[in-house]
Amino acid sequence: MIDKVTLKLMNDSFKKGVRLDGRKLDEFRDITVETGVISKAEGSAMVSLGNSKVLVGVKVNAGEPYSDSPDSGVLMTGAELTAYSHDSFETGPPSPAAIEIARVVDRAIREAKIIDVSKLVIKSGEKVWLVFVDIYTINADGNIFDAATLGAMAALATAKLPIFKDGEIIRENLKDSLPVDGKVVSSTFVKVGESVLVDPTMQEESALDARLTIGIKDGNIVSLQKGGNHGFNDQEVEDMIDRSIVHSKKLLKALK
Amino acid sequence: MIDKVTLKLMNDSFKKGVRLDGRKLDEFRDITVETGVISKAEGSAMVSLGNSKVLVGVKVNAGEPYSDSPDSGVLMTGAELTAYSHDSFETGPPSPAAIEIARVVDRAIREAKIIDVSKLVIKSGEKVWLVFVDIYTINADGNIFDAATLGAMAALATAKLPIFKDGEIIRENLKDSLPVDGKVVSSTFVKVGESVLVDPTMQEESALDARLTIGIKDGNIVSLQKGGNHGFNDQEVEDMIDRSIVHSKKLLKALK
Amino acid sequence: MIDKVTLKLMNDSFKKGVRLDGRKLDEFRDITVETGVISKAEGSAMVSLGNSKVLVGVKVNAGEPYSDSPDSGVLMTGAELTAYSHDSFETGPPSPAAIEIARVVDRAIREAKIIDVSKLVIKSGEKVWLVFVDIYTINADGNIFDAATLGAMAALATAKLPIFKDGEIIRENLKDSLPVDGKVVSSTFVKVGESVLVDPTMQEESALDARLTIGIKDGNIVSLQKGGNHGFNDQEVEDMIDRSIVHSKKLLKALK
Amino acid sequence: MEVKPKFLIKNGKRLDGRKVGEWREIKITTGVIPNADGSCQVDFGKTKVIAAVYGPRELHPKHMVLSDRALVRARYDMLSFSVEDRKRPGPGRREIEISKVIAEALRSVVMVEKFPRSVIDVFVTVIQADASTRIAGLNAASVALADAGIPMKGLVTGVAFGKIYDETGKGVMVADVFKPEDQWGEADIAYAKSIANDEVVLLQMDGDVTKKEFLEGKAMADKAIEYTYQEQVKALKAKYEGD
Amino acid sequence: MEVKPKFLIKNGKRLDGRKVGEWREIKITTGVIPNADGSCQVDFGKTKVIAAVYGPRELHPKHMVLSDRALVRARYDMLSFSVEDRKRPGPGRREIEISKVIAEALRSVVMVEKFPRSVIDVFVTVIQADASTRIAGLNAASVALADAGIPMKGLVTGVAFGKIYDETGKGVMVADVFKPEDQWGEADIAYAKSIANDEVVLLQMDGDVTKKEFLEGKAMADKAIEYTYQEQVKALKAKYEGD
Amino acid sequence: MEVKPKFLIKNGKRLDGRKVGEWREIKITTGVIPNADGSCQVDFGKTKVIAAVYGPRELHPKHMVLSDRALVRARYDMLSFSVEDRKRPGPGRREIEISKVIAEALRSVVMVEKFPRSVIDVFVTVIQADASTRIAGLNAASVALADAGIPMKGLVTGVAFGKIYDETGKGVMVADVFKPEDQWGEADIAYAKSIANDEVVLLQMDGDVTKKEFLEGKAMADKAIEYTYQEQVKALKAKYEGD
Repeated sequence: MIDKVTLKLMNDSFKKGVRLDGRKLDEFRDITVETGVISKAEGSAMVSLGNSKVLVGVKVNAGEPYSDSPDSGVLMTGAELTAYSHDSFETGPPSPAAIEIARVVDRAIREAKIIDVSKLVIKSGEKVWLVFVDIYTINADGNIFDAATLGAMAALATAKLPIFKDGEIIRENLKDSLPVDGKVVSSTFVKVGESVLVDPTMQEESALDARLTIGIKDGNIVSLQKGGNHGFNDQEVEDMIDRSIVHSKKLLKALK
Repeated sequence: MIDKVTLKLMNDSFKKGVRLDGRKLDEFRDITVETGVISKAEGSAMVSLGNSKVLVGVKVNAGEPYSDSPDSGVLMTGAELTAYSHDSFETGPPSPAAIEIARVVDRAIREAKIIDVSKLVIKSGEKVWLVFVDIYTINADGNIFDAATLGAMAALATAKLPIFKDGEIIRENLKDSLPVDGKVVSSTFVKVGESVLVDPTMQEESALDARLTIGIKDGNIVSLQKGGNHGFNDQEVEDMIDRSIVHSKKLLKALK
Repeated sequence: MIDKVTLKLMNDSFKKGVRLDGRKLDEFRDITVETGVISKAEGSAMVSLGNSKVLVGVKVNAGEPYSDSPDSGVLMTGAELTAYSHDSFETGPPSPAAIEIARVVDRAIREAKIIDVSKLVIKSGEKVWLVFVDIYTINADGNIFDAATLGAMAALATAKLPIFKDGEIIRENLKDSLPVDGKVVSSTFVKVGESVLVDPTMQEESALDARLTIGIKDGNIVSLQKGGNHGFNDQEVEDMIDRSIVHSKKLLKALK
Repeated sequence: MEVKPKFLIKNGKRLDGRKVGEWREIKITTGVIPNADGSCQVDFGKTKVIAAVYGPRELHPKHMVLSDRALVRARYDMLSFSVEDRKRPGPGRREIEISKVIAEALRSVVMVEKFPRSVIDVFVTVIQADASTRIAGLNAASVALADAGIPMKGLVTGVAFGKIYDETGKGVMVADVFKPEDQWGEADIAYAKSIANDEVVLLQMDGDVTKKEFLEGKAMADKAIEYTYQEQVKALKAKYEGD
Repeated sequence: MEVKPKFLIKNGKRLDGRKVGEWREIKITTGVIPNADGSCQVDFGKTKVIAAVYGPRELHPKHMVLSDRALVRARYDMLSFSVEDRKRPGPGRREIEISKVIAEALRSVVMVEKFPRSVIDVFVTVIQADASTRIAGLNAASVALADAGIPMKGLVTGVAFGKIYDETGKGVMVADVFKPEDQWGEADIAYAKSIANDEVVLLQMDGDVTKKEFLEGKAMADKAIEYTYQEQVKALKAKYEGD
Repeated sequence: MEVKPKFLIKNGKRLDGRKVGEWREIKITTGVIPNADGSCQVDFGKTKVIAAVYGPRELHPKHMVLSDRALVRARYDMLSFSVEDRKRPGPGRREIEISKVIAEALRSVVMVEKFPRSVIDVFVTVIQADASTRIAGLNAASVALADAGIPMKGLVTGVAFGKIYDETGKGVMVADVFKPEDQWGEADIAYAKSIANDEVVLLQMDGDVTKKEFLEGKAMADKAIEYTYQEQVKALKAKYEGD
């Protein structure tokens, strides 16, 4: 939690429309997305969002489909708030916060129908491709939600599909890409006192009253996730939707 | 553990043949058994034993038989002393007390041959029905053993058997019942000081020196489980067996 | 950890070339190896190394091969520093120290090619023999590494191979032995202050600065594992290798 | 494996006969778990959820203690037989996420500063699932807190809304989705408000909607929330009158 | 897969040649684990179990401490290779239940009030299993406690009894069941007494018996218990004479 | 399933073109994790490992506290996608063993007595694996500790060595093994020194070598260690000059 002096400083600054790092309330930090950083992964991306660094990798394995969808591949998304990326994170099984991030990224990709799982079937009802998207924080300085979505999107968009031949998986010299179509990005807002900010730093997150992550694809809302111990009023929700649609264009550019 | 004043009150009362809730030493509380309470379950029952409320459900899945019994279905019984049913219970993996309840109920059903597992084979050695009996305390006020046995018995006796067709399980509009035959019930006794009581409340359990649960089917003993940090003498054991046979008739009536 | 008085006593004694139990620095304790002690196991051995007692059993099951080695059986080695074998050991999942012992024994057996895993195939790619070597301390008084290696070696060398017939495993009246060839033994050294000792007791281990376990087969080094919070100099390493080759001959005799 | 139906709404009638803004029968009962400090069952049609509140009580482990207020913890779980395919006992990733958002929504109304260093435990258990279980559970939890006499700024009240396709394939916004609409529909939005604070306290979405559709659905849900809130109040009054 | 035999007793002779009331060879040895404060191995035929006692010693975690007496904890487990099919390491549900009833049985004789705030840890380990392992373990644990010098009101002594079918299919009561009788028989009853207190301290049954059969089997077991008790005492004496 | 190659070295040239004593390109960078007190990435060819140091800081749980010195803890793990087949998240038995030997090696140089009752946490994470990951990680950890300003007697520096077969089937000793040599070779030896203390601080071997071969390989590795050490020092200097 944040100390009272810093909180007052923040709120005074926000009232003037400026954040402690000099940004405007509705301004994202610098974004860089580098793909293909891990040659052992089928797809990978390192995302920097200000000082936040997130590494996402995609591995594709062969396995059994779910019994209720024999003709679909499987997408599985995991996230770790690693103990080496921030002093306050701990080792052990994923925290509720890490699980929430993984599930929100997963829903955005799934609901935006980014991956055509019907094209991931090796043999109907028996063998399909399992796509694992694993998200790791390398340096955590707030807004892992949006960095993780960018990283997952970039890693999937550049991922190769292995070949299944004679019971074995071939991962070398691959040509085919994963059947990925379209792009989803998300914008996360936090409310501190009376102000609503986009792309919060860790310091801003430690002062938040409410949080909203909005996933956008082609100008439509594809995911929503509210957090925090307080609420937003209706007008704030509407405004954040508008702003997330605007931000989505810049975020898509970062994905190239 | 119980405080000394209440314990003295109890013992004084027991010597006069009366319990703090007005019952005689050898008297069960009111019993109600309601079946079919959960439409998603193949069978279900809500049992009230005084203030103790236990909800039992039966789900039937298709799965592999054990390698040493290829021509038998499988019965699996679980119990949870839920954190919402009593202030002293905790969340987390099942406690030894919960495991004991599940295993004692399981043994009573299994040893009384209530379910004909040979009729639960879909394809010999490959696919059989797995019958899951899950017991949850909704409000815990003592003697979960007997309430759980009643609930499991009632849920099984009213459970439907799904149909396995073209690799899928059909659970709608079922006519066939689970192959259940006969009824087992149990009576639990506790010894407090010199007195032996049937169907203890939570308060009485917190004062117990020894406990014995006796499962009866058709007047025969089908399961026994002693608990508590002290013992019973031979005469007490013999008396409890006699009394459990008498109680079994009333308990069977509660099952309708 | 050891108290300072005892540590001084030890170091003074070591300088005279004598240990607190009367042994010379380069002397092993008495070794006995008894095989076939557990009739339910396919192979078993009880090893005494002074007051250390280790029980090792071998069970052989049928199972699937690893997908990257369809024509090899599987060796799996586990070790438990049981809570009943020493006041300082605790129940629960294997400690890092227990995992280290299991992995070091496993590597020695594996790298010395003691088991011909190519002869453990029942059906290529589908069914192979899984060989489980399980190590338990019965009484722990130091140098579990070498006792465990002796026990694993003796249990494997005397183990029988079950028969797989009509989908079932037959374990009675077996004639064939496991395909075991050659023998590996290990010598463990610890450095306390300036002295290097072989086959340390628990008391000596509690004073160690550095530890080295050397596995020898036919005069060759087949495994090395250094432990402890300090190092050895090059000369010490060379000396320990020489001494481990000498000790290996006596250790092989204990295996008969 | 069930087959996806051709439409989820036709001529303005949903599969269970409801109109777009219509909600299922709502039944709210307090005191269902006598041992608890407060408890409540909420039925939204065939969805049945119970909530129990224990506290304020002492908090273990000590390092979680908040020196200036109570910790509100929530634990959402489903009975193994509350769903079509047996759920493995114990909370999985889905349950952990839902527990988190339920706890956060409740904290917006509980006067936590009244009970420093203590914990208020809220247990939400799905007895039978027919969609909207988290929202039914949150409604139940909010009433159970009041039933336990915990000081609150007001109740939390929610109703899910969604988008389903009609016989022409067009998306239509509806209030209070049930299982087939959740399973086959185009969007499912869990939504809850604190009426007292005029705040959105829970909002989660799966699906694909335009801003216009979102606002249209939300307006429908707001009407259902108003009704549900009255039912919550009635249940609490019934209890006090019954006392 | 083994085939169920046609009978388990014929002409009064069991599969291993014993008569109905006869027990297997019993061997009791103390001091098998020198590091322990007390230890004991009990063999009932091919069933071999060792028990080790550590304590009274300090108890962690602190919240389990009993202010007026010692906590007696028991942990029953089997070596992975003690049974036909390898047992996965670590206690499962069966082991947790058995640990509970063994601890409860031992508490009836240990003078726990002598050592407030401490713990007495009893470890029971099955080295080789041929039925009746919990009873063999309890006998070993009771001797190990005495070997550790823990003040006790007396020993705990048990022998299992059971019901097996003869060549005509009729049930016959027998003492000290072994593996085939446990596996194929009609009842298996784990039973232990405190002779000093004249109390039944452990009683568990799987099967189907009449009251008459139960009492008949119990009477047989009582004779075997008397013999086993003498063997326990002998083992303890041998130790002290050996000292 | 890959096929074992006919040789790993031919005419003195290894599969990636290196000579026997030659090491892969080594790249050492500090400060890769700004939040950490110290951090470092070490690349040995395609093997890429990062290390982060947090501490000295307060240690939980309290019973692990050492009254006269700091506890140095290490945690080695691999990203799920750092290897060919996806690694399940969380440390397994291999990772636990490696964490233990890395922690022990580092303790030989950290001046732990300067920070009683505290913990120094070292996190080693394999980003991409092409053999020798524990040694690359140990090199990174040692630089990260220095980068964190922890007082040390010196750095720890390692290079693996191994034995690989040539076209005639004969074993040849080489420095800095990479994946095919680790997978198909006859010995893989993880080896690290404290140059300041002139001590071997990590030594682990899989394989089969004579004493002569061992010493020959070790001599090669010592040369590679000397070079690696200079690179470590350079990376640290670059940081301070950059400051």
